Amino acid sequence: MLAQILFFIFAAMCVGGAINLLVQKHPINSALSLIVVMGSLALIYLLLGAEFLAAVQVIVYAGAVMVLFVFVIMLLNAGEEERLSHGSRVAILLGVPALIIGLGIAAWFTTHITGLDRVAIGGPEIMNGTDVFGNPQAVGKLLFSTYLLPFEVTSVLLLIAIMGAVVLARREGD
Amino acid sequence: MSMHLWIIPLLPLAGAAINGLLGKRFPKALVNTIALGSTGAAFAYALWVAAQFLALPADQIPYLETYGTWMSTGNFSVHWGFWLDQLSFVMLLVVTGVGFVIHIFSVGYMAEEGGYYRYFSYLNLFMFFMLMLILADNYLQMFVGWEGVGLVSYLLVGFWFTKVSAANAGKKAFITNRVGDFGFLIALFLLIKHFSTLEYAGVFKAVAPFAPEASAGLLTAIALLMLVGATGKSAQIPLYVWLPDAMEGPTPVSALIHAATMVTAGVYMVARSNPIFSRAPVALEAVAVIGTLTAIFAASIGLVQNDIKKVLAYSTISQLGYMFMGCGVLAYSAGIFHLMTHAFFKGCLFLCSGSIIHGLSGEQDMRFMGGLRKYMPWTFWCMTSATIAIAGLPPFAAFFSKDAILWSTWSSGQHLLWLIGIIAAGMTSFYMFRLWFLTFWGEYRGPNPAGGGHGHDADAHQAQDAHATSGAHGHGTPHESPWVMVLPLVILAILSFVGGWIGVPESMHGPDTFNRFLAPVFTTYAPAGIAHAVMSEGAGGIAAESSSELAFSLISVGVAAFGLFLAWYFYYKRKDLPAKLAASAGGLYRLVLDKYRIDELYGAVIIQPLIKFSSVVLWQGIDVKLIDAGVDNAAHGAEEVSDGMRHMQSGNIRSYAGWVAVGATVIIAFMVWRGLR
Amino acid sequence: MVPLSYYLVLSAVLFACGVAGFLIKRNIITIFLSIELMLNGVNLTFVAFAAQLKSLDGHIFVFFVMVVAAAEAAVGLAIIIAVFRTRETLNVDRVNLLKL
Amino acid sequence: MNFINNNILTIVIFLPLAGAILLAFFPRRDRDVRYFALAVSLITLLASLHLPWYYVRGQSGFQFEQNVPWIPHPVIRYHLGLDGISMWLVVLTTFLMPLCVLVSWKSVHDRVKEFFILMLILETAMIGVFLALDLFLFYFFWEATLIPMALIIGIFGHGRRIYSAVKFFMYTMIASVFMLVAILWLYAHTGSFDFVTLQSAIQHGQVPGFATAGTWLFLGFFIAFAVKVPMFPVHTWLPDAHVEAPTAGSVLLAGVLLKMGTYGLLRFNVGLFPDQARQNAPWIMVLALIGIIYGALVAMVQPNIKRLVAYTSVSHLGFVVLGIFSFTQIGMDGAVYQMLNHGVSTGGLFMLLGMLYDRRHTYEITEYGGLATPMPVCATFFTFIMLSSVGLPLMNGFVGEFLILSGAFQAKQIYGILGATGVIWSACYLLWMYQRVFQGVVTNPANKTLRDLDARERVSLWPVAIAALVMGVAPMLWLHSISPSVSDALKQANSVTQSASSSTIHMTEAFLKAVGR
Amino acid sequence: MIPSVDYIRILPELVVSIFGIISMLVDSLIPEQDSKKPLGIIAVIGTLAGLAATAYQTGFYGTAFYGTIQVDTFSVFFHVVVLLIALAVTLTSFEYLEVQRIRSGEYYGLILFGTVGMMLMSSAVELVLIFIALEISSISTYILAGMRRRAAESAEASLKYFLLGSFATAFFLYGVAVVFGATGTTNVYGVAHYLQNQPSTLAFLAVGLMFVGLGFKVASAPFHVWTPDVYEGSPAPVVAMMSTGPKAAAFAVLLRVLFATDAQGWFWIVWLSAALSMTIGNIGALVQQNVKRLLAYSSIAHAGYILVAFAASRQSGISAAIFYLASYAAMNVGAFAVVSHFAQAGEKYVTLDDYAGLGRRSPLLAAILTIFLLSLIGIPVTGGFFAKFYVFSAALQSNLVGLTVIGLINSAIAAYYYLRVIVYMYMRDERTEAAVPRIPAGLGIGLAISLIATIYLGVMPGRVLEHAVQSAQDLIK
Repeated sequence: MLAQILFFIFAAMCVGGAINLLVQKHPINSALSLIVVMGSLALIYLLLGAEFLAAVQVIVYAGAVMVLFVFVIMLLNAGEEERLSHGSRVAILLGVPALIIGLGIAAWFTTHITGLDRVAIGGPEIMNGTDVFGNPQAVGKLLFSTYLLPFEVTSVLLLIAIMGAVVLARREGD
Repeated sequence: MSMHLWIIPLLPLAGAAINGLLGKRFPKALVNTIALGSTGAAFAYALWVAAQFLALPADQIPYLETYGTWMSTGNFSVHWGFWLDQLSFVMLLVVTGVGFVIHIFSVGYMAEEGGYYRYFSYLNLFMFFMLMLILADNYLQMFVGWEGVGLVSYLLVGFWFTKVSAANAGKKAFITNRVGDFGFLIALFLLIKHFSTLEYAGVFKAVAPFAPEASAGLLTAIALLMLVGATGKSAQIPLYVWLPDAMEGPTPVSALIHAATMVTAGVYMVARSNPIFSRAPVALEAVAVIGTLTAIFAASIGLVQNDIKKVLAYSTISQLGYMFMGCGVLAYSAGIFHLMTHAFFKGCLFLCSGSIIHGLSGEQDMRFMGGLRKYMPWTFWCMTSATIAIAGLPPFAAFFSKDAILWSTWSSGQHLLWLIGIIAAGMTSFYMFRLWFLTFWGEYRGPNPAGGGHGHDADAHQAQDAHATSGAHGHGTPHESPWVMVLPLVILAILSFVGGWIGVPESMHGPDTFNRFLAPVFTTYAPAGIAHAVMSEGAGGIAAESSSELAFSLISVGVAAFGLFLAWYFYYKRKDLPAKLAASAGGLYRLVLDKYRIDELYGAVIIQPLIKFSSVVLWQGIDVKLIDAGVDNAAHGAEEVSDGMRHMQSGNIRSYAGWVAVGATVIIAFMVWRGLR
Repeated sequence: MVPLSYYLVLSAVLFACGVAGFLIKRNIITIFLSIELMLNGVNLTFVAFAAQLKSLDGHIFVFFVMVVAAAEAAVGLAIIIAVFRTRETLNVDRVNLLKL
Repeated sequence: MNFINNNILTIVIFLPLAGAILLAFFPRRDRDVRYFALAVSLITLLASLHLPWYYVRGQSGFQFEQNVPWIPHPVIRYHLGLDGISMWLVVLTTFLMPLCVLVSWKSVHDRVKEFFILMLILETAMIGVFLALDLFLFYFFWEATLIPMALIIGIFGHGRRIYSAVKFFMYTMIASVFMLVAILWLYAHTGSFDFVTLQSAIQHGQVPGFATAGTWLFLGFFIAFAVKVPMFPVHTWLPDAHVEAPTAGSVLLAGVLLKMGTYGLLRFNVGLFPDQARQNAPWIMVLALIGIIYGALVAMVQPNIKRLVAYTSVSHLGFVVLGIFSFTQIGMDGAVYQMLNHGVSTGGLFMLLGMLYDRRHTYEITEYGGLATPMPVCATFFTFIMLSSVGLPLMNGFVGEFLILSGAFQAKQIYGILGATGVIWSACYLLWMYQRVFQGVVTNPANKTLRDLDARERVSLWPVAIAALVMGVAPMLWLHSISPSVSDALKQANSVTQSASSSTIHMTEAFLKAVGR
Repeated sequence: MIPSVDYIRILPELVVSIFGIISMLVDSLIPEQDSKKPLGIIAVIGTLAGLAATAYQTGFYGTAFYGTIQVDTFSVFFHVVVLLIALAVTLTSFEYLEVQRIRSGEYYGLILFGTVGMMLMSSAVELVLIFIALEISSISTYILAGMRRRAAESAEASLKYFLLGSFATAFFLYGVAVVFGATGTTNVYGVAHYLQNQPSTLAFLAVGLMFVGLGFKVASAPFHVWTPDVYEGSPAPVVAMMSTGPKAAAFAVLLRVLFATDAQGWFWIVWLSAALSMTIGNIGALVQQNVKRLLAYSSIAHAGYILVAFAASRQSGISAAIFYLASYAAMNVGAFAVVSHFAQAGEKYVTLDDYAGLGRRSPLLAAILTIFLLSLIGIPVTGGFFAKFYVFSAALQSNLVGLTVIGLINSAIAAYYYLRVIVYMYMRDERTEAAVPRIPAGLGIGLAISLIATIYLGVMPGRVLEHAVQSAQDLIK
């Protein structure tokens, strides 16, 4: 019961944040809304027993990554978004309806067809109970055994990201 | 023993090839030597062959020579081969003989012309093809000659190619002939389809078991199709139109090709195919009717023509009609007989006209002639002989031959045809004597050219041919032709006189040699009931009495004499009358003068619509507007679509995301649906 | 206890909001934020399934997604800066030199 | 000797290509390039004469066969072979090639090297088409002819050359796609591209699904070939291509490339699908007849000489198709023979037109007139070759047309009759054209001083003229080897049981099935 | 403890990564003003070493690192293709970078790292690794696309590619999440194993979502929209790379995802996508004036042809697709190499009008480009011909007559716009007088590699096809 209440609260915050992101005109507001979403999600992760992820979500995602965003927004001094008459008709007239239909289908599918609605998960019990499996220790073990190679490969990814940031953001002509 | 018949056609061919390829560099004398030599040799050889042939026992006739396969596929094959029987024997001698004579004439006539070597090369080539035609032992080889002479006719009619009318006439001759050949070809296809052979021997044997067809059947079809071919080549209704125009060619050509030999090929073909025609009464009827109609139709046009060669041309058509008439009533040998005599007298007439034209420096209009008797006596006398001959007055050649045809027509029961024929005979007499009077009698009406051009037939070509200018050879007044031209006239004139004597019928107590000689050709494969009729000149021959035959001869002579009288009256005695008559006849006269405007009719009904149709409907319509434009439109359509599709590529990232979202939704929807299935 | 499907629908909604953001927002940075929102939605799916399956593989995946997202953010923001330098705008509708 | 006999086909095919490659490394001295190209084409001609020389007449099946694996999977073999039909087409190709080099001697003066390289590559591809017995190999060569020809038209042509080149390319390309589908289908269901194997497999009913797909396969091949022939109504690329192509291009286009279509019809449509060919013969013959008459009538009213001659090709090739689908020995023999004839006579005509073009740079008939006066030799050659085209007896055209028409007549009388009208039409359009170009008085001052044919031009025309005559007088030299091969094909066609059903419903069903996987 | 053979199984990736790092280090050692050619040479050596390592791998087939990676004929084949692409592109870039004044320091590094990503994509059998590898290759191409820093188009291309790429990746990721949910594993063979025992309805949805993401990467309709813009704006050698390398790698992933996992239900999606891609790509290209853009549309169409092979029966279809990728890589890299050389400073000459008369100005270059274009059309004696041939014969073996006909008609239409380029080069008179610079050595070798590959595949496709067939067997065993 408590789990459900918590879920709905955080879910409402998530959706609210997401919608706010859409509604806000100034990018900085949108970014802050996204942080709300992320925070709420971190709590839902906790509900689902993902301790480690919840922490990472807050520290890395909502913390570091979003700060970067905010920083760039400030750097570029982006103002409120302007609506141009020659904007995209396709996106509004085709994309959005398609999106709504797609979402409807997906929601209907997951709630009515797959049987997943009969599986109940999460809640504070998970955190108190015996099988808290998403702790850093377990994740770390897995990360350095089965997922060793992907983990190592991410180094290449990060290297590229650094190089890319350097290359692209550097002023030309020096 | 082999007679090596191949030598006969090959001699002129060799002459043609040598003159054609190298003649340009030869002096005229050498060209003459080659051309005349080859033709003369062919004639001489033909005479030798003739002697050999007459010595052959009857069972070795037809005499055959084959030389190898021409084409062979499946069960059909045709070889090169020659066939000599009495019919081709007659033709052989006529063609080589008359041909040689006209070659001689040409030496004089063409002496001043450019393209001398070309002319003789063509002429020799003509001899080759004509000999192929008459000596062939199968229909396909005959077709070779058949088309070949058409070709040479095209080349020679268009000899003065710079003259538009000459070029047109050549083209017209060829195409009209092709229309006829089309029928001939179909006939050949029928033969192949049903008898798998085109050899005379094979075909005749194959048709032998057939009885005469009561109504139209296979043989009738074949015969009628052959008749189409024959009408083309022999200038019969409805394909006669090319022959008058063909007079654009040099006059010796008109004499050789368009009077004596080539145009008779149709008659020869009908006679040659007698086993088929005899079994197809419907076709025979058609032959007779067409022949008769052509005879009177052409004669009527001939009555009013002013161009001397045109008169002769229509006369030729008319005479060919007689030959067809004869064949159509089963009197094949009479037809061939007339063919032979016609070769003599019409050849003579044309050569005489050539001589006149030569003497008058190219004048062809009889209204500007007259009184030439004094200037060119040789020509006059020769012309007189031939004119009497064609008019059918005894004892000249055509009297016997034409009479044989008319008598056969009557005796076969075709009284109406006979009547028309006899009227046409009267017309013939009239227009020939009209020509005779206009040309030789009275006063010379032509201008007195002082240093004017000397050349013939053509006016336009004078401008082109530097040699043909008068300066070298100018005559002020009409003059007699040189001996090389006169000699042939004389030979042919004599033949016009005596040529008929080998066919004096029994009714006149003659030996009927010609008829008897040819009889085997027409009886060997004749159907049972007809064999005897053919033998005695026409279906009704046996029944008729010789006295009535004589009586009918007298009618003919009477009619001819009447024609002579009228001509004398109108064109000698009362020269003002024709103009008055013409004025009073008005429209009719004009119509006849314009040759019934048949050419215009063909032009308006067939040629112009065809060109319009091809150009407007087929080419501009279907090809350009429908197919091409369709294809181009499809291509443009693709480009339009492409251009439209570019707008999917608006450059806006959000639109792109929109497309992705749409695609994703479709895929999600589909996969969900698939998952549920 | 909450039915799994609730989590999934929530994640789908978040994802859809992200897509919607991409479609309707004009500011490039906001669009980028929307992508992050989509990734968050996906992450929730992973975590939810992981909880259901009691499998840590899902968590690992989310971890890697975060790493990738961070890398993408670095590169992406650099690209945005580069675009801003040449075009002096962040309006995505104005970034359409290349088209048709 | 044995070595040569075993490899002669490869030698003949690749000699020109080898020449082309050598030529690519030649210095850009136009004179040397021309002589070299001439030498290569002559050597190829000599090599190809080996074929008729050592060909064993009357022996059925293919000779000089060469059959080695090329690609293991899918099983593609380098399988060459020739019979009486293909042999003469090869010789025709090699015969025309030196003449083409000669006529291009001066008319091509820009990018000479490229031109001759393309010509030689084209020769290789054309010969390959006639000799390939592996369907794949055949398609390979078939497509390979496309590029050089399109380039020759596009680069060395005149006027709307680009439009024409593209049109030519696209027409053929789109059409041959259908053939490719058919070839692929056959492979997918038999595992073989080999002509002989496929033929016997089809004959013995060992191809699964053939009963329903047969007609579609037949049509697939047919479309490709029909466009190439070209048959009405897909002929419109031809006049355009001809008008703009350089002379040598036109000669090869008319002389050889079109024959590839008719050859394909005979070899593959009739050879592989005799049943279907018979079933579809009526409408194909009707199309051929329309082509004959339509082509002739449209030719008659063309104001452009080259366009006119191009339309005559439509008409003449209509005869060939008519002969092929008459399914009579005589008609098919004639068809094969007519292919050769058309190559010689129309090739010759195009050469002559090219010579006129070299002098006056126009093909408009109104620009000419009275040419026989300044150019008697040209006029004579023109007359001669024109007569061959008209189908005058003793000339080659007659033999072919006669055999075809009597074959068609045997098949169905009305076909023969309608086809025979072509005899009249051909006289109409050619003679009229001749009159307008050569006869009459020279009116255009530009024509007054035209020089007559020079030695080189005469040398290039003589072989054509001689061939036209010899082929008319002694066709047995050719028919001897053509006839047995045709008879083989015909036997093949006759022995197959007439079982395949052709109801429309059936076909529609098959189609729906095929489309829906 | 990790067995040492495992390191051999990632040897090419290791080697190439090391050379990437070396090039970065050397970059800092070379003064700004000096030529950066040594970096390129390092990159060339790196790819060659990678090739050698790949060759060495052939004796060590098997999985490594806890089943996250698998070395088999399939992976080796793609390694070779990707490395050869990288080699050719690197060689092509030597001159290009100097002409365009692009900083080459990071350039070669990015190419090498990107190559590592692509290689990993082909050998990874764990979706986590696939995802990361995909991101490596994608991010490096995003950056490379923006390397022409002076040009606004380049930045825009980079942005479009980046935003839309991330957008699509999210879909792919969602798909992976659903797969995980449906099967409880992210290992390809694990998924296959699970699905064989108990089919899952969720798996259909997952496949659909993953197809969206991968379809985007391979530029198949309707996820192709980014292609023309990005190709037009990016530096030409980079386009050569991204139109072949990541595409091939993405197709490799798609092959793994669709075939190795035994996924179901995607047939009609692939069918439709193939038909749409071919049609949209070809028709869209008809009116293009910019050669790069034209080739971009053609690239969409080619993705369609490859998808036709997907729709065909497994074994022959897969091998046909693999062969197609190889030959497409050969000809497209070659074509873009020519385009990049001819574009000259600032990519000035990229429209068809600029190509007019190229056959006269630079006969060799024009002839080479012609061969590549002919190969793209699918004319015999070129790899493109056999590629199409195999694809469509595979399709017909599966009785896909409809798709085959659509495809072949499309390839006939396609001939038109390729031919248009040839027409401009040879048949139009030039308007620009720009002299074409001599072909530098690097480009020459790069072109030679593509040319030889194209012709080799067109004349002797047997060997390569055998490998393709073997790869297919390895993939679906």
